[in-house]
Amino acid sequence: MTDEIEPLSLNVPEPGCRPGDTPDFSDFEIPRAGAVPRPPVDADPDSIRDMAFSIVRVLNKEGEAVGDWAGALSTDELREGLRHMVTLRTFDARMQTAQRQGKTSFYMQHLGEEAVSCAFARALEDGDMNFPTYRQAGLLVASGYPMLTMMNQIYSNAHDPLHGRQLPIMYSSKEHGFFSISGNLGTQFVQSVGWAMASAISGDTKIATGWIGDGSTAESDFHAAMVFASTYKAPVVLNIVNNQWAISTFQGIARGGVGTFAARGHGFGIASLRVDGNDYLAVHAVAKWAAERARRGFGPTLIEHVTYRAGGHSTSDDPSAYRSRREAAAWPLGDPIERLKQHLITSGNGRRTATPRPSGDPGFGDFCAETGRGRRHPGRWRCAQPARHVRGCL
Amino acid sequence: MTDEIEPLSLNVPEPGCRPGDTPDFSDFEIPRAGAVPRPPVDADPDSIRDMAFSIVRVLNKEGEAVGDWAGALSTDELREGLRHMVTLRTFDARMQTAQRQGKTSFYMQHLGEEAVSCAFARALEDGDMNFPTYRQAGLLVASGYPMLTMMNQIYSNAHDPLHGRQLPIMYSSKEHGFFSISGNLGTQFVQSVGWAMASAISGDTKIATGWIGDGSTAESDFHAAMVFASTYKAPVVLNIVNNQWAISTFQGIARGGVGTFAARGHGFGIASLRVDGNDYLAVHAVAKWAAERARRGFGPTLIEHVTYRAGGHSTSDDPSAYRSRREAAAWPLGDPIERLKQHLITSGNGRRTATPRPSGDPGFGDFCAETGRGRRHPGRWRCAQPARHVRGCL
Amino acid sequence: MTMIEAIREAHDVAMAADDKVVVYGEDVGFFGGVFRCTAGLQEKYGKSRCFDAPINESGIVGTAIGMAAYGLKPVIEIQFADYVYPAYDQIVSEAARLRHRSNGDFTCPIVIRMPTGGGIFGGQTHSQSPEALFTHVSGLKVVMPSNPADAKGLLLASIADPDPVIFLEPKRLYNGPFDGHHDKPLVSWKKHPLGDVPDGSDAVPLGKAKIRREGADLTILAYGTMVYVAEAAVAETGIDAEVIDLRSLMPLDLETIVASVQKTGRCVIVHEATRTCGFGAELMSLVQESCFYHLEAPIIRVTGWDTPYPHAQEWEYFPGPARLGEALNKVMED
Amino acid sequence: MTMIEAIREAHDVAMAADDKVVVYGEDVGFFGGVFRCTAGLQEKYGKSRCFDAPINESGIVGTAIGMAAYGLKPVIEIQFADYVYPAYDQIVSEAARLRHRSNGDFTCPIVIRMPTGGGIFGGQTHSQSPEALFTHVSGLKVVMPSNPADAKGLLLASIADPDPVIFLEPKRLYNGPFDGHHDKPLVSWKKHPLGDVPDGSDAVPLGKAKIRREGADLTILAYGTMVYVAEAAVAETGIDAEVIDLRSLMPLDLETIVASVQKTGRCVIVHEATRTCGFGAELMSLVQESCFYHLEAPIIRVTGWDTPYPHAQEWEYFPGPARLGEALNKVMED
Ligand SMILES: Cc1ncc(C[n+]2csc(CCOP(=O)(O)OP(=O)(O)O)c2C)c(N)n1
Ligand SMILES: Cc1ncc(C[n+]2csc(CCOP(=O)(O)OP(=O)(O)O)c2C)c(N)n1
Ligand SMILES: [Mg+2]
Ligand SMILES: [Mg+2]
Repeated sequence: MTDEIEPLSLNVPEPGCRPGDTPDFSDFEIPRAGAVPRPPVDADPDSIRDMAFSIVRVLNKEGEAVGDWAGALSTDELREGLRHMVTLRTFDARMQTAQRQGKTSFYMQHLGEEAVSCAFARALEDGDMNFPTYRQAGLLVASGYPMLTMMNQIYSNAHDPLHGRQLPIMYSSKEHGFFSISGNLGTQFVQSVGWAMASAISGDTKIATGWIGDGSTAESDFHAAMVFASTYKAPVVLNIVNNQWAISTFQGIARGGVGTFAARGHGFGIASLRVDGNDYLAVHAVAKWAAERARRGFGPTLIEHVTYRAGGHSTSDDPSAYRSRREAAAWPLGDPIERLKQHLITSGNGRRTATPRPSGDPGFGDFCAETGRGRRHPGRWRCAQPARHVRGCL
Repeated sequence: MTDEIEPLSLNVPEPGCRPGDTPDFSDFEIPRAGAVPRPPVDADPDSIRDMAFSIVRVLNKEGEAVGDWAGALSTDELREGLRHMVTLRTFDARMQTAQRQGKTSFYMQHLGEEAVSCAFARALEDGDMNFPTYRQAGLLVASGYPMLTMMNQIYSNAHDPLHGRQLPIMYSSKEHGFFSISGNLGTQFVQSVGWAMASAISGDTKIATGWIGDGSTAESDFHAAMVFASTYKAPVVLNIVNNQWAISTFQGIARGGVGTFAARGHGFGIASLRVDGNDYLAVHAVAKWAAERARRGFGPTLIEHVTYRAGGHSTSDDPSAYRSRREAAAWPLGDPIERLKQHLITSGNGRRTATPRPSGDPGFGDFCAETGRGRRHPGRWRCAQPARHVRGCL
Repeated sequence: MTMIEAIREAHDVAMAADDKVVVYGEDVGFFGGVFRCTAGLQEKYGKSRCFDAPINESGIVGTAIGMAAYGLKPVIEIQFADYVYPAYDQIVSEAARLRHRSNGDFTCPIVIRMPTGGGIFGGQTHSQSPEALFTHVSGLKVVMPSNPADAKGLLLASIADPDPVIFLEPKRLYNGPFDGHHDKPLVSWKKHPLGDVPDGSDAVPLGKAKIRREGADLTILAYGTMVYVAEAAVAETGIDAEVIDLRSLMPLDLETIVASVQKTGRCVIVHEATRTCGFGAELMSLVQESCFYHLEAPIIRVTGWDTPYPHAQEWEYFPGPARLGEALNKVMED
Repeated sequence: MTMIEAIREAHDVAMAADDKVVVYGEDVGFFGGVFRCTAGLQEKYGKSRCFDAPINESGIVGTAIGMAAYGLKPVIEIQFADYVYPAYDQIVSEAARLRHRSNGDFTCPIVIRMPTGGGIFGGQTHSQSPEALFTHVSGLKVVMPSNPADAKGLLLASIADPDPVIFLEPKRLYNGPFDGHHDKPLVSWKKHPLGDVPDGSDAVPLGKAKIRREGADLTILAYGTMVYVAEAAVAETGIDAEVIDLRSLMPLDLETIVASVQKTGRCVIVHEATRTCGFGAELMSLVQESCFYHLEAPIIRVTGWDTPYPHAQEWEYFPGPARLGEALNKVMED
């Protein structure tokens, strides 16, 4: 046999588009909004296998909410959702600027991904626990965590609840159901399963959620989480935020030869589905479904949120070095804020110019006054200075 | 919602049968021999999804070889296969006894699983590399590794090629395509992928095989192996030996809520199938298929060998403490040696009493003479003494 | 009772007193652990408080961290210390740092038990002593009992502790003391005074060493199996040494160590682990820092060699009474 | 050139000379690494010799071990030393032991590079110095250059080495020397004599320390960033100290160390890592063992504290020239 065999070669997946190329998402299949039916919460994972290869979407091109998954949120709730997303985006922009001004050492924004964490937070109940990554501050914003406290943490100032111990944005709030963020990727995913197991062991009704990025699904703790969640039927919702990039590495390196990240759940008998991560209504509806499933003892769900990281990985990163500057604009699922705004307008519940002012406690103006506009705080904990001497991505 | 919610409870899977219970494998679905078609070696993994939920079988109840996967081996090759399996079983029995006599510290046998490694070895080519666990000595036996050398290793005597550094049975032979066995579970699985990637990087035509137990699929390096194999389309055959038990833990703890271990491959777009591990012809045919697939650049295959560990985990283990003594006899896939023997008889190529004498170099008699029947060898390396003071499973 | 029974009893006492205590690990449930340290617990407390885990050490520790964050007190078993490395990230980056990084918002009261050390012909993957890999990590406590009474008391203290504790069990001592004379028959704990384990729930506090033998001429610092090796070497050399069983490496009872070395002026440190950067290096540094002007001779380390733990050459590797005795004589002559 | 450029050049030289050298890691391919140490290599040598890896450190090391068994020489990057723990099992149980356990049948010539150390406001997960977790493991070599010339030469030696090498890159030195005075402007390597990196493929041998400053009164043992802290402290205190840059911790140039301490009679050890069981403990032990009768004062360790590496309080943690200077004065007075 050997003599007729060609030499082998290594397959190294490449993204469709590098700097200078024209972005092309024509291969990316986007199901119609409303096309994916909503199964009962006790659905057998096998019976909904297809959902891992489709995308649950509620908002159509016209901004209408359509299909089984629509209708769960009131206009007030949607307006509040819009306010949360705008708040998060505005907060991000201010903090990004603060970092550029040397007022803090580091920042990570959510640009383009605001719907994922903001909508998800509203599907949970008091006492549930999130095990987030560094890109889910929407969970805090949407559950009323004081922005002032977030900024204190970012500035590592005297009021930082973490006493300057952690890198900016590595928040922790037990009270707000937000587990201490780790810098080490993936570790929190299996911890969320443990928390959920503990709830089950204790005969509680609380659930946990785990969060992980597309790139980080490659980490081994992803597997640990899936194994334990599968075996003990833990009441946990496991979320993959597929924002297409892991620093400079496109999602194909972590995904390999499979259609979707959600499909990873099939090998564990875990209910798995994909959702339009830029569709506030869809994320919320899917989160509600999975949370109820977990809470009622039907076991874990794996959700792939399909979205796009429109900004840099962090303030240390310049994405134009590895992807086209036009890729974000070409992203076919649009902007979550624009889409929700359009929906409110279309459904007659918003004005055309209705982007709400960011919410927050206190408003930005007050904050800057209180902290001396980010200048060195005279308190016990020092303001961090940016690491100008080392360029590289944290 | 909370008020109507029942308290959660932890799901802890249990085996069907514990000591004292009557073994019952009636839930275990066994497809007819010949029922699963043989796809082309370049088959799209998605097109053969069903194979992860079925079992490739060649030998039927009557001992006939039937279906697409039959016919690859000559009568001489089958006779040789039978000889390898009998040799391995006999070797195991002798070494098990030697351990009981205090001549070596430790041993692990293959009872009931002989077909898996013996048949697989015959599907490989010179220069391919196996990354085995401790339960694939058939790979050595069937590729002509001297049994004398195996025994020298087991006795840690002056001729032990590993100079007494490793626990008995932790063989290593680059020459025979057998990577140094590690005591740490799972690590070798991803190493096999690295070896295969190296072959591809080098434009070679050699392939690697990785081996892992059912229980050890839970280890994180299983995931690492799948991710790297999937991304780089490594020329590797990844084998799960599902012998139903991991020491005292039944396979359901590692498998969790999914139908089969082979299904784990689907989340990675890896061709995945199950084979009757007690059917020499089926294992060989499937191994050939997967090896050719890898060698021709069509990427990795995940094979679940369905078999049963009829003996204890190791000489430190007494399985009657955690499973029924009658379970092995009730195992529905039978004994691999009996089945191949029956096939040779049925097809007119063996006599009814035709169990061959074990092969080996030298025969057992010679060996015992040469090594002083396992007594302390006067050479540089000491014979190990059994650890009588500590009971527990290694 | 044996050390195994003492460990089992500590679990039992803790589980009976507090239903937040949960116990799991590989083969820990129905079978009761490969060394049987958890035998009977599943039957008594049910499958959701004592259960088998998948073979994934990172998952075992990772889920325990999540459970601890919920409010439970997981006591988990790693089947052999040699198999803890897949969990190293969860232990070092997560368990050890959670309290610090969240400024006390979340804590991590878990106990990670693991059979440790050699002397059982286990080869390189059933014999390791990785204590230094944990003592270097701030945020972890590290404990190693040398007898059944301490095993029970220290395990109870570890379970009560509000932070993560690495609980190393010298498996060669499970059934009886062992002084390195591997040709001698095993003495069972049942015939040994320290096999007399007090009833009840009294803890042995972490951070308190035990002087096993008072002596005037030199101080031997030991823990785990090495305590018996030290006693044997002292008996065999006839040197009037003070033998200290550290019991807990972190927190360390530096006070007892310093008082002893200042009294004797001489010190020998013995451990089974590989020499370079072993815990002996830290002990030697602390003694040097605290007792420099009292030292009459160089401190000596007697340790395993800088190789993987071998199988056939176990007794060449194991720091037995002969090797230790030589060091004692040397330090007396220096 | 900068240290980044020197590291890149070492890769380039090695890849050009031997097509068995392959380079991969997270973001290492197209982008050339988050610190750009592999920039341009994919373009020059193709995607199958320099490529992006999935974010799985265990997989990165595990596949490298397999590749090494095949006969390649993988040079892999762990994005930050803080993220090496998921790979700890593969490094400790596999890479380090393969040659020994197979009695040379299989070997493992891999280089595991990782940016190390603090000073960049990276907080606890971008600042760690885990060298002691590797020096304790027999079978591993551990190297840490302190300047571009050594970085190139030592990396070439590491790639040529037949066994696994942990190559720690003090990231605070990537662009210029740093002495702990964080308010001073950065001096670029381009203006520093050690930024003058020789062309060609000459290796700097592993196991040879470099005396950075000769001195009569005391010996400072340092490596990585601490070399510049030591130089600054010497300048600021005016003490005539001998400053030794160890360069390679394993193998260690004990001869140079002992000769120096026997000459000066005093020794101060400085490292960034957590104190307890840090590499300083081993150095202190070795000096105590080898130079006991020459020591005129207790050896002192100046190190990071026994806490996770903090963010805002970085300069309280970092052992800068002030803290080292105090120790130097103290040891001269003792
Ligand atoms: C264990 C570990 N390895 C590597 C890193 C460095 N790192 C930080 S973020 C990142 C990319 C993560 O990408 P993804 O999971 O897709 O999340 P995203 O940033 O896109 O939200 C990497 C490699 C880390 N923090 N931890
Ligand atoms: C990392 C690690 N964890 C735990 C063990 C202890 N151990 C040895 S064999 C075994 C069971 C493995 O079961 P399985 O993978 O099904 O293989 P089998 O023995 O059935 O062939 C365990 C838990 C180990 N060797 N390595
Ligand atoms: Mg991403
Ligand atoms: Mg098994």
